[in-house]
Amino acid sequence: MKARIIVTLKTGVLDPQGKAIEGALKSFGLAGIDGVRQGKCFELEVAETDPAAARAKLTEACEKLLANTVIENYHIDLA
Amino acid sequence: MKARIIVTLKTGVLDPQGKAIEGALKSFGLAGIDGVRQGKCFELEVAETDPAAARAKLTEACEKLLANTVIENYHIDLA
Amino acid sequence: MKSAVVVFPGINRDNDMAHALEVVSGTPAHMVWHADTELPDVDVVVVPGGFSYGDYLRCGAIAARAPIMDAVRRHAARGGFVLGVCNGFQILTEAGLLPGVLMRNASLKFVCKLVHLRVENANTAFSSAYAAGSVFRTPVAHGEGNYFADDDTVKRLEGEGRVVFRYVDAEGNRGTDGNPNGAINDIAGILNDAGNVLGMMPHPENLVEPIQGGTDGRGIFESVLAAVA
Amino acid sequence: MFNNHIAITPDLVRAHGLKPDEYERILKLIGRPPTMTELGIFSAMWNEHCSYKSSRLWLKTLPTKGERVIHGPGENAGVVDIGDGDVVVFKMESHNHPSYIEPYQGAATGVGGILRDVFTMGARPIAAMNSLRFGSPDFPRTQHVVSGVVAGVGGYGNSFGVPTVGGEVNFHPRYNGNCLVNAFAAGIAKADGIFLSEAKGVGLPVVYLGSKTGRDGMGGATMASAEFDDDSNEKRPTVQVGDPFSEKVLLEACLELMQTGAVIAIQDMGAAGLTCSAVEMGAKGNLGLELDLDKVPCREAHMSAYEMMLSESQERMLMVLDPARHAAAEAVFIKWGLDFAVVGRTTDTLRFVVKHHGEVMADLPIKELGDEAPLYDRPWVASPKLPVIAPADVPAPADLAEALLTLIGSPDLCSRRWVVEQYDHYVMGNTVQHPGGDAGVVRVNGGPKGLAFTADVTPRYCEADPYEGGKQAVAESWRNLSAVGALPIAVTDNLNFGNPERPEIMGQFVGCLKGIGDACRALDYPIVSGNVSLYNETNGQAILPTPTIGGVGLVADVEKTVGLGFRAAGDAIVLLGTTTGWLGQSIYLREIHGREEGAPPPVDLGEEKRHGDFVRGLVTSGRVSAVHDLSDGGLAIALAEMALAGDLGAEVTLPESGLPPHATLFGEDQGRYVVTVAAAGLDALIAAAKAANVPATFVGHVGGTELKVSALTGASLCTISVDTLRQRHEAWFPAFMAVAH
Ligand SMILES: Nc1ncnc2c1ncn2[C@@H]1O[C@H](COP(=O)(O)OP(=O)(O)O)[C@@H](O)[C@H]1O
Ligand SMILES: [Mg+2]
Repeated sequence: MKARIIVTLKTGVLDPQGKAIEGALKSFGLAGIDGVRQGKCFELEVAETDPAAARAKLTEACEKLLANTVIENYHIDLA
Repeated sequence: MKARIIVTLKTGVLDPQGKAIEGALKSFGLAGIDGVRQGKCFELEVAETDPAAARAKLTEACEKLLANTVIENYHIDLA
Repeated sequence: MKSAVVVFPGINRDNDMAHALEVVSGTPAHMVWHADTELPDVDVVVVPGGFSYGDYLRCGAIAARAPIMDAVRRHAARGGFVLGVCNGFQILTEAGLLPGVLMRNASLKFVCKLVHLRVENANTAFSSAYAAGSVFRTPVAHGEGNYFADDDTVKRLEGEGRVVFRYVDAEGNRGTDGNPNGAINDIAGILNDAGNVLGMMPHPENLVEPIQGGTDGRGIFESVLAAVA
Repeated sequence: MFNNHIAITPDLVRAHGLKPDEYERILKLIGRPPTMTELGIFSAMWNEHCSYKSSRLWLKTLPTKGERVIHGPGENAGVVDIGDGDVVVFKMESHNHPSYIEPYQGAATGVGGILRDVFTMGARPIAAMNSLRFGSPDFPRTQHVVSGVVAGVGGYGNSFGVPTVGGEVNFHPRYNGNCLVNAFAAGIAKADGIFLSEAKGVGLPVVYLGSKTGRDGMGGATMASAEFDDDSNEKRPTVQVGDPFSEKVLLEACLELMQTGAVIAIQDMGAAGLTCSAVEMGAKGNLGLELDLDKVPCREAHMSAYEMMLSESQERMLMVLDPARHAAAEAVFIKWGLDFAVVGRTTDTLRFVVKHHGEVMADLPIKELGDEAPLYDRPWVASPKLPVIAPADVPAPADLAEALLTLIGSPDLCSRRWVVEQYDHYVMGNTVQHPGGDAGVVRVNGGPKGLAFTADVTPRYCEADPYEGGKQAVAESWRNLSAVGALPIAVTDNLNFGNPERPEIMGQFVGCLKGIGDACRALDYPIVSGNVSLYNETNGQAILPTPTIGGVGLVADVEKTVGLGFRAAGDAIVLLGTTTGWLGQSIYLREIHGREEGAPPPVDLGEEKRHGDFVRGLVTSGRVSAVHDLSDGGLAIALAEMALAGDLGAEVTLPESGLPPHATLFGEDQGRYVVTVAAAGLDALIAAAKAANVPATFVGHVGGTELKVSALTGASLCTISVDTLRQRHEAWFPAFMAVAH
């Protein structure tokens, strides 16, 4: 089963990359893009066929490794 | 208008990050997760209210800065 | 002083660290492989700099979950000294031994240069060889050294004297261009609450002999040496 | 579905970069039309990049032997004796075309490739350099290329953990559509611990180690030899992505593996990957080699034999292992978590046989693949001689101080801080002289021994007079090493030129090579490795001829090297060498008067040697406090750089010479140095110089916070505070990179 996991910074956590990108966009003459926050996205294949089991496994993967839950949230989408 | 942009590596382009993450998951006892590819995700606010105009602006942002179109694809979702 | 240097794949300052430990303490360090589950009997464990697992995912994230890190945690819990430098600092935060995170440098660029550090607390096992408030030089070499923690954590670190080193300019002033990475409150190095675990971004191990351009970095190792004596 | 037996059409032949007569040669050689896989193999082996078909004849004229040379050109890197059973292993290689297309990955994989060349031989890399040439700062793409290339060089080298101790950065419109990225690496090994690619023994396993094979850089070697045109965008998907983490692991695994005694032969997979490495191992060993592609670790599904043979996936090695030690080898691979597989064996047939799914995809004579590659004696015409410009024919600037500030703040002479701060130059803890001096110096094996490194060439001189320019590149590297007290011991070269099928470009190549050869012979400075990059052209416009010279020097005692910064107020400043006020092709003429004209300064090789030997003696005997060679911008720039590096001013009086002050200050006569000496040692130094037949002129004293230059009459010519110099020196690069272009 294919899955996509999105990991984003929690609100309130500083995002230097997002900030810098916003600045760069402005300097490229692209005004009107604000509040840029950069996150990560993982696309993967999980062996389970049962959605609940797949989700459980991916949740474990997020908690154990993919997200730093001190500063990041994650969201799992199953295909 | 809120938007999310997902930037992923083109098929066939080596993804050292994905490879390392997959290896790490396996060594933490999380078997059955394969083909991990890591991408980027940008969440942002675009000033336009017209979806077509917003999309045009974000496409320009992707082409100019957010994606390295030599090796990456991008996908724009408007909220 | 008996010391161990933990080696993860992708670490590249393991030998620099071992060299500095030997130059200052006179005793060679044990090199400990990441897949091991036990540490040798040592006074101090050092998690050195480099790019463990390529710094992929998040810097330090994969190494922080390696088998040896449980042993490092136990060592710290017993009151043993742990020093994390650069990638080592990142690993210790990911492992939960130190609070906060190291984010991309504000410049978004790797930065390698000599910086100046001010000793904010000379009353620690890692800084006693320096005079309080004194300024010393050390190289930095990192892409993700931008220390960040939530307000409460920063307040606590500041209030408890756990900000041990701060980036300053050559005159010891903050607020100029002394901060190479955008770290909050110019924080360069912090201590855990028990006072036996220190993480810092700069590389004191690369400035311990005159031929390296100075010996300013020795103080870190001399302090630990004194603390274990 | 891949069809190995497709009919080979003229179009296919052309698409593989093979000329009709080259294809005829193939038909004659194998007596039948090649299969598709075979055509791919020929295209890889016979392109310019691998076969050196346009340059081989001339490369043979270079001096490559010397007392210290253990392995010269022909191996992955040169190997030179540095005493105590130690050797230095080094090479420089270009990654120009890939870096223009995808600057970050192109530069990163360039660094990865050169590091691999060094550790394949059993050496641990200890220093890196990068020689970079970009288009005009106002060309739209330049900033993007600079930013990506610098980040890529750093991204790979920093992660791998090798200090970057030197390099060059220059800008010129002739690189607008074709940047140059020349990466250098040096490593240390024991003389008896060197590994070669020559296979030995029949029936031995051929082992693949490292990252899996994907469709990366398909046809990259072909691309590297092809001229760019406006649809080079179409070639984009051939970009390889570097994985410095895998390379670092590969380094440690290879060095550990070599200790087990299991390695009989080893070759990294660089350009044209599996093809070049396998053919080279077999051909060098006078053996045949058979590959079974079913065994090759692949990253992607359904890869054809053709694709596997041409893939340029990075971080891969091919080895012949001693079967008796296979278990020990396997333990190392597993410890480091690397993919490995036995993918073939050596044979006694002298054939290169490639099998896939049980079918023979290629069966070729292995020696002929290399030996019978085309060799061209390309027609060439010598570049026309340009007139010598007399100092009196070059106007003075409106204001000398302002001219100096303009030069010190110009793109080619301003501070490289923005670049070098992105490179780790502290890692390994052995860096004695960091980027910014005349040469980078690292301590070796705990000292006191050390090595010095420099990369040099002045392309505008090479364009104006290829022969003198070639000499000058070698002489400048010799000078930079001598300036830090190192004995120059050997050279690697990276010859970047345009399309050799044009006689005037071939003329530049030939001229530069003659100059390089003569200089290396005169200075006892053999060439032990190198790389040729041709077809550096965009829409028919060639780059400036750019033969980069990577010089390596031996430092007997790292405690005794000196830097270029003024050290102490009161020190006397002495100019060594002959000043004629040579302004032809000078930076002054270009930056102040917008003229790129005239003959470049000639190099007197006898003088060069005398002066360099003298300066080195001064340094190693501890008689001087600072040394700097004179190059771009002449005396004025050298003094300014010494003031900046030492954060100290100076008072200088120009000697009587009959020249206009701007010619004395900005002329680029060769073979010159500025040294400083404690005032008490001045007379002895002047006397020693006289005895050594080295012109020496006392010009002033170090001190104060200003650089003050006066005429002999006492009239002030220019006074600039060191702070002002610094502002102008530091300003340009960050400002250029900050603005979106
Ligand atoms: N790309 C680079 N990487 C590292 N160091 C560099 C680079 N470019 C320039 N440098 C350093 O900056 C200094 C000045 O360079 P350059 O003007 O080319 O020196 P020189 O005239 O002595 O050859 C040298 O120390 C050189 O090594
Ligand atoms: Mg120089």
